[in-house]
Amino acid sequence: MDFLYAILIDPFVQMVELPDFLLQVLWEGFVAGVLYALIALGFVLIFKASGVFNFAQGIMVVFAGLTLVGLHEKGVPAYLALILTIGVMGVLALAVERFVMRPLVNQPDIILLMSTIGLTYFLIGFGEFIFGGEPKQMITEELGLPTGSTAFEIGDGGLLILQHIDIAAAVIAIIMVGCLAVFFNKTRIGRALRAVADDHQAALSVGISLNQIWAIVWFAAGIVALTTGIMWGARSDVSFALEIIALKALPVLILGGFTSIPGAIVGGLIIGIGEKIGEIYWGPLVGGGIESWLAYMIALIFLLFRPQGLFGERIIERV
Amino acid sequence: MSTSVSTQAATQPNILEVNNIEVIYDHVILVLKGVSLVVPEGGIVALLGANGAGKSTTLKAISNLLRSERGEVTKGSIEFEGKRIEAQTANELVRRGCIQVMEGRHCFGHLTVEENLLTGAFTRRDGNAAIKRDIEMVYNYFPRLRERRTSLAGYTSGGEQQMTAIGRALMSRPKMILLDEPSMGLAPQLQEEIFEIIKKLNEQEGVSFLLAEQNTNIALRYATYGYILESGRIVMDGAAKDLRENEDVKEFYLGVGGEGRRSFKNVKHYKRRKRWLA
Amino acid sequence: MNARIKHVELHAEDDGLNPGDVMLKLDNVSLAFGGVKAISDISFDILKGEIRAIIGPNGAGKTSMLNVINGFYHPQQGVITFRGQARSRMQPYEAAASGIARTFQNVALFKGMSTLDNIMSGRTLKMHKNFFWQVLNVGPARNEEIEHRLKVEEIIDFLEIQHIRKTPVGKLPYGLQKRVELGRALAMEPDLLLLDEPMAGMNLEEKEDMSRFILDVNSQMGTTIALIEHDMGVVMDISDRVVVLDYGRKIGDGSPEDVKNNQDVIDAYLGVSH
Amino acid sequence: EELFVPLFSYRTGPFAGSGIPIANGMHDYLTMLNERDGGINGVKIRVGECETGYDTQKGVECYEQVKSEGALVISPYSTGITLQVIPKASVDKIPVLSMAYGLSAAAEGNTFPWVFNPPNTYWDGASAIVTDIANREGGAENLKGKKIGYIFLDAGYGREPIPLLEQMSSDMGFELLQYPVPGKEMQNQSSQWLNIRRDRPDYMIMWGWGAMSPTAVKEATKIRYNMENFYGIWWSGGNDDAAAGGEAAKGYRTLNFHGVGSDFGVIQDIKKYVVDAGKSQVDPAKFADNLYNRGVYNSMLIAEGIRRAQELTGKTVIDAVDMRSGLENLDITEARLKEIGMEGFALPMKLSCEDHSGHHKVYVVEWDGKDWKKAGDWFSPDVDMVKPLLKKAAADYAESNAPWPERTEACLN
Amino acid sequence: MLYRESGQYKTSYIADQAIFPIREDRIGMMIIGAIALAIPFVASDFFLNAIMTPFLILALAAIGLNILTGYAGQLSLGTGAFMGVGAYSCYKLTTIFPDVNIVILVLLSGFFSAGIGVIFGLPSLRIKGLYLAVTTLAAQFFLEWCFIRIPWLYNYNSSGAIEVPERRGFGDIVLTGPAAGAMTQYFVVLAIVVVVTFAVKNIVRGRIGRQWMMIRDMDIAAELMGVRPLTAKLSAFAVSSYLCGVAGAMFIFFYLGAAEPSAFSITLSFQILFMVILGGLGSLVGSFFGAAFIWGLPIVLRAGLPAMGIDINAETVFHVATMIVGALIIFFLIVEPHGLARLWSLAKEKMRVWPFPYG
Ligand SMILES: Nc1ncnc2c1ncn2[C@@H]1O[C@H](COP(=O)(O)OP(=O)(O)OP(=O)(O)O)[C@@H](O)[C@H]1O
Ligand SMILES: Nc1ncnc2c1ncn2[C@@H]1O[C@H](COP(=O)(O)OP(=O)(O)OP(=O)(O)O)[C@@H](O)[C@H]1O
Ligand SMILES: CC(C)C[C@H](N)C(=O)O
Ligand SMILES: [Mg+2]
Ligand SMILES: [Mg+2]
Repeated sequence: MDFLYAILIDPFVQMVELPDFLLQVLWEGFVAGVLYALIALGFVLIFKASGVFNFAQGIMVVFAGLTLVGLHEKGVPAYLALILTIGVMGVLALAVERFVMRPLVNQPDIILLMSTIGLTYFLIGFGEFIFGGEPKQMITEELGLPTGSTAFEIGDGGLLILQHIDIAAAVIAIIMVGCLAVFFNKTRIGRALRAVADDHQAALSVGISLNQIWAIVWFAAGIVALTTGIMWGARSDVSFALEIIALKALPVLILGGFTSIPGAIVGGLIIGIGEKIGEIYWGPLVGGGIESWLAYMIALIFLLFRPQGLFGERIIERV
Repeated sequence: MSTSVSTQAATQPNILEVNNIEVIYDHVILVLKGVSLVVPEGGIVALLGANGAGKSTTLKAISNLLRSERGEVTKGSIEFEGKRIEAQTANELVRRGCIQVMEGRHCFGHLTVEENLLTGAFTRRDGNAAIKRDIEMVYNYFPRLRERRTSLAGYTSGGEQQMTAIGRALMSRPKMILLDEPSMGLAPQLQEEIFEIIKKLNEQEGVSFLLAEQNTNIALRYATYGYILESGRIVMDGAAKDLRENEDVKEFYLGVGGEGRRSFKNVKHYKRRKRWLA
Repeated sequence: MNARIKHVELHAEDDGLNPGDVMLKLDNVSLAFGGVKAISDISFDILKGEIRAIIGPNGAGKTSMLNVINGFYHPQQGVITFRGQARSRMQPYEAAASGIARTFQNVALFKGMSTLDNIMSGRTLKMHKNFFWQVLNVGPARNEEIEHRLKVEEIIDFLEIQHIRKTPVGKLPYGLQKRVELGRALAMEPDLLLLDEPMAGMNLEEKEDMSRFILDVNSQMGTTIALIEHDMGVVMDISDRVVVLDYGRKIGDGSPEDVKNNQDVIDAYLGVSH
Repeated sequence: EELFVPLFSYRTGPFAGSGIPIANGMHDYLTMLNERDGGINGVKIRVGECETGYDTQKGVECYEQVKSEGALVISPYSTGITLQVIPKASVDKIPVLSMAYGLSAAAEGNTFPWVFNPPNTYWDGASAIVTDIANREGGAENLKGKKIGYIFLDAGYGREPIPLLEQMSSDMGFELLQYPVPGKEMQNQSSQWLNIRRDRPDYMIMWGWGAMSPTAVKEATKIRYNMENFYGIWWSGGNDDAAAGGEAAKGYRTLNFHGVGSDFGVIQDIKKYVVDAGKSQVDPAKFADNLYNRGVYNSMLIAEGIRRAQELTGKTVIDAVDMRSGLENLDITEARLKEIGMEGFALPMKLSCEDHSGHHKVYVVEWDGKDWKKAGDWFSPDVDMVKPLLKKAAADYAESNAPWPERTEACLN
Repeated sequence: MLYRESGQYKTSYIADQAIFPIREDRIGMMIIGAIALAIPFVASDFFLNAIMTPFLILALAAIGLNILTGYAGQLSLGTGAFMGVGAYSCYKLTTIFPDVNIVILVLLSGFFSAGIGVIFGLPSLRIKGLYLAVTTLAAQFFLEWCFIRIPWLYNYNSSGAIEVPERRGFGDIVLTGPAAGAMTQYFVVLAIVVVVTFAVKNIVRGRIGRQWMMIRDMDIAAELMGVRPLTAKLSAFAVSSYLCGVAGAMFIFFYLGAAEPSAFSITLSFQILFMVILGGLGSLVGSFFGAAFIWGLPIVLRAGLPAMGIDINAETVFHVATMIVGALIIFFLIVEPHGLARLWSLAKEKMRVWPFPYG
């Protein structure tokens, strides 16, 4: 009975008792969700365009962030460093297309997945080789991003603290999604991307230029990664430890469906908010730390009802 | 053996020339052992042969899709409109007007039928209106597709997918189409229709065709010239009507022996296989 | 036929049916996908021992019909009676267990496995030795494996595919894949064999071979066969009865001769040239 | 003819932020001895770094590797690795020097003849922090009813002081709230800090390392936690750790047991012989910061241990077994500190066969927004409370790891 | 003609179904066996302890994953955690039954991870492909969490790590714990791995293995042929997790000697996955190749790069090694997506047609 009370009633009592705290929890979940969504977005771009599950997206986030900060440390002014970093991501996209994707055209998904994990290792080694392995502080102010926070009084004595950088992250994420949606709805490219994801060989046979398309989407994913890197780097430092957080994008992606841009956003928010609420209100019942797997469980439960994710394409079964 | 280059249609320039190519899969499996053929501008050439003879491989060698199957052309040359094309990508080739319809349909399962057709127009730059017109044209050729235009191609029937694949290739407005088993899985009526379409495109738009086809009967009726491929070698070639008259072809590919059409019910069960190259 | 086939003991289990009895019966079966009516209110039957052809234009619902029969699609309406047992839905492996085997329109072989293993896979339902014997690979499990290997080798001989026994099927040319697929279905020793366009993509010689195999299976092993095929020559020559579908409806049913002269069928399917 | 001193370092990965200054400090002191004195008593030191990434499994790999190369002493630089090599080291007869980290109970030299953890154990650290809190509250009795939060890296390291903290909580009547931070989520502590915000603990104690510490400091400032009530163990006192919180981190306190900055003879020598000679990897801006100096201190212990072993055995080229006796008989006096340029840098220290730690004095430093400032005098942890508990813990360890070997090594002091 | 099958006729199916039907292969196996037995007498303890023993153990784990991913086609990212289940079970078992021979306990502990594997395999009936990865990731992170949050699992050690106790067996030889000899542990591991590998080989070439491959290659067709997806998939999960569990238990008891929960992290899962992919999906020898490559390469690079005078800093060596491993993974996938095993069989093919370039 007590147990049921603790699970079913108590958390809600807590929520009502401290509404400002609940709001804070929701906000933290929301912000985390936005950042998950940004990483997931990078995945979606590449998956949509090639059927490749780009495991390296997480590391690209770190790599982009590190490049930016690293260049700045070497004395390059912030904005120039930003432009150079965009350039570096472009070069990376071209290199990936030329040396990974092109030779592996028409290979099974799992092989492509593995190659991106290989890429992950390569980028970790390369990034640390060049910029060193220690965490670095994001050049938030130098880039003109807001810092500091605003506190709102709620009720009597309640406090909701919003970090300006988080607000900025949410805004930028929304703008980014808008832009990408437009980019993908330019039907010719958008359709070609989906065709490639379905069948590389057939896409080749109708004359879709895989090379060009892949370079473009990897570059786009690189830009998304850079944005994510800046935003996330501003919250915690930029270091390769972020890479593991990037794994969270997987449940997000799966929840939203691999191919859906809105899916990435909705999935990100569900996971971000869900795991925060779960951790804060239910976590203590089992000793805390459930955040480390809650996201996956949430995704798993959704999948049992919709095996292709919330917005994913139907899984075709026919003989 | 192969007399083609000199004898065939010397008057027209050749749109496609394949010279003595060898193809190896996986670095060890030799599949084509010196295949040469030509397709004259505006010709319909049929490539005939048993299963596994290497027809599809030949077509893929031309359209440059071999590489993605870990095969490579190790000898010989391929020229399209007088230029070597072995080093080009499939995309460049389509841009230049040579497209392949692959065996086994290869539709984009998650795209609708209409979207499938639209991807065929990927390389085109002549505007939406023209593309719309051509979609209509494809729908007129294949009314069944109009009905299924919004279905995901993955769910359509085998024949519908075949139509989609052919329609998709037409959408690129090619000068030359490499057709791999166009009639496979189509209802008899449609098989005729497909070949009528081929003929029409050939006559009205000057599209050249190289077809790999098992249905020898129909293929030789529409083609101008034919090659017979066996175990990776061209074993016979000649004008379609000559081939139709050839006794061996009659026996083994057309099923008409001395006493007219044989019945499938009375096929004798013994090794009848006769091979030019044993 | 020849002597070789004689000792092949591939025959249907004795189910009390005599040749000519109704083996499978569909009553008012309907199946729709969203708005698409793949099958509307179709009834027909298959008699034991016959070769029953199903023909019709592309997208008429032929494949869907086979899918319904062996439980891959579940019809919204109608009853299917197989050997006297009526049912409205069952799982594919139950259909397989009750003696229905099939081949597929788009070859559905197990691409990563050799020809031998593919055909052995047809014996799945007949092998029972448990896990622990298999781990040890001695005694019963090994004997079982050898015993079934013998049967499979007979099928391999029968279909004349000895030379590709150990080749991974993914690399075989299309026509041979179809043949292996037939072998795999035969290995199940089915009572009812469903063939979906077994001769698509074959040249004449190969079609003749395939016809011969089908006829042999039918006559030597007593297997009942339902056959989808677009080659009218073949259909007319080897089938006992033909059912014609169009847009999910049945537009003709009867002997090859009847069907050939049925005006509806000519309009919808055969066209003038036949 | 060399003295092989392996360093388990992590200049890469999420813990590199803390690992790099430590590795530099350790490396540079030993190099300085080579450069300035030609080694120790004429024998060159071979310094070999093995990269562990603070990963226990890699640490074990490193251990196997340096063992095969004839290591004199193991400095695992991770409590997790220390715990894993303790049983092996006693069998392989290589001393483990876990300076102010590792298994607290290893201070019991009779149970753990091969392990050394001077100058303090984690339990000393925990007791020292609570002592400081008690002083600020005006006496240990005022802790009753207070809430003290403990945020820690959820690994061998962060778990080590828990038994002691729990003991103190029940003895002194304060409530202990635990906030574990999983290693892989170090940089994402928002849930922990949300919980802290809800629970409102009066004091926070942190056992953080690597990227965990700066993130925690930053999060603390975000929820506007009173930084003066936020204590870190000595390892959470990296300059970058505190700097991550910027101005708002002012007041953050950690323990320390050696000098900060470069105003010491030894540091000047390092600068002269190593850094300026381009033989160091240290970033000049980070030279002589807190963790760097700690690395220097650690290497000093190793060097002194070697010297002592040479004295005891009369050999110049010693082996690992000799090294053990050297460490056990360490006695670094005021005079000795002066000789090696560490006057005012560290306190004298002495080890014995029974006591491999010494439970020496520590002091509190406070972050002033730019650098660490001494915030109070050297004081002693509650040794009387800690020692008996350690004894018991050592006995428990031996029991649960039966058959734990009896000490057979002779005691030379 | 260096390697020829022609001329070696089989007169019975038994002979044809032998594991090594070709004489050259049999000879090769014997040579490898002889080397495996001789190694401990010539190699250093370091080589045995740090290279050979973990290589064999990881090869077994790779075989485990190969069953699931390579044979049954179910992608799993949770191998590390399943290994952990084996390790923790073995630890608990030996705590509870200190007198039972540890080898038996190691083999038993696999059953616990098989059980857990089956539970996490259940969603595979509905969820496929990459989507299934999330299930296994859920398993990975959930189990890792359990290893930390259930103190009973590690006997309430304050460090949260498990320490391998000393265990003797086979006539009072020290098998585990710090005092165990490198050679002893090597031989125990070798024996277990060889026996289990042969057992697995028997399974995969029999009915059960065929069912897995059927499900992998075309699940719909498999079902239409009478395979029950439930039994086929779950049995794959069970066998795979069993092997991983045994490997995990050996990893701790015969190699690491102690473990924190982080020893079974996602990194380990990926490492094993690499071994499988690089070695060759659906190939048992491949698993050995893959394990040798992924385990050996960094060690070789870390030892080799400084020796070649490339660099001196430990961490630079580390970074460069990481880079090279990443690049080589991509390189091998490009050269042969089907893995080293396929490369090996192509090489054999080449030898067969030698001196001609192709046949
Ligand atoms: N990817 C591949 N790898 C290895 N061998 C292959 C591959 N593709 C085809 N082959 C082999 O090449 C030979 C020729 O195959 P191809 O597909 O060109 O024949 P085909 O004439 O088109 O036959 P079909 O009429 O059956 O389509 C066959 O023996 C086949 O096994
Ligand atoms: N799973 C499905 N989902 C949606 N529509 C389907 C599905 N299966 C079949 N259909 C539709 O049902 C109709 C009948 O398909 P079916 O495959 O049975 O045709 P068919 O007679 O076999 O044609 P063909 O000769 O071209 O193979 C088609 O229009 C097809 O698009
Ligand atoms: C320097 C380090 C050893 C401190 C570390 N956090 C530990 O594991 O104890
Ligand atoms: Mg072909
Ligand atoms: Mg069909």
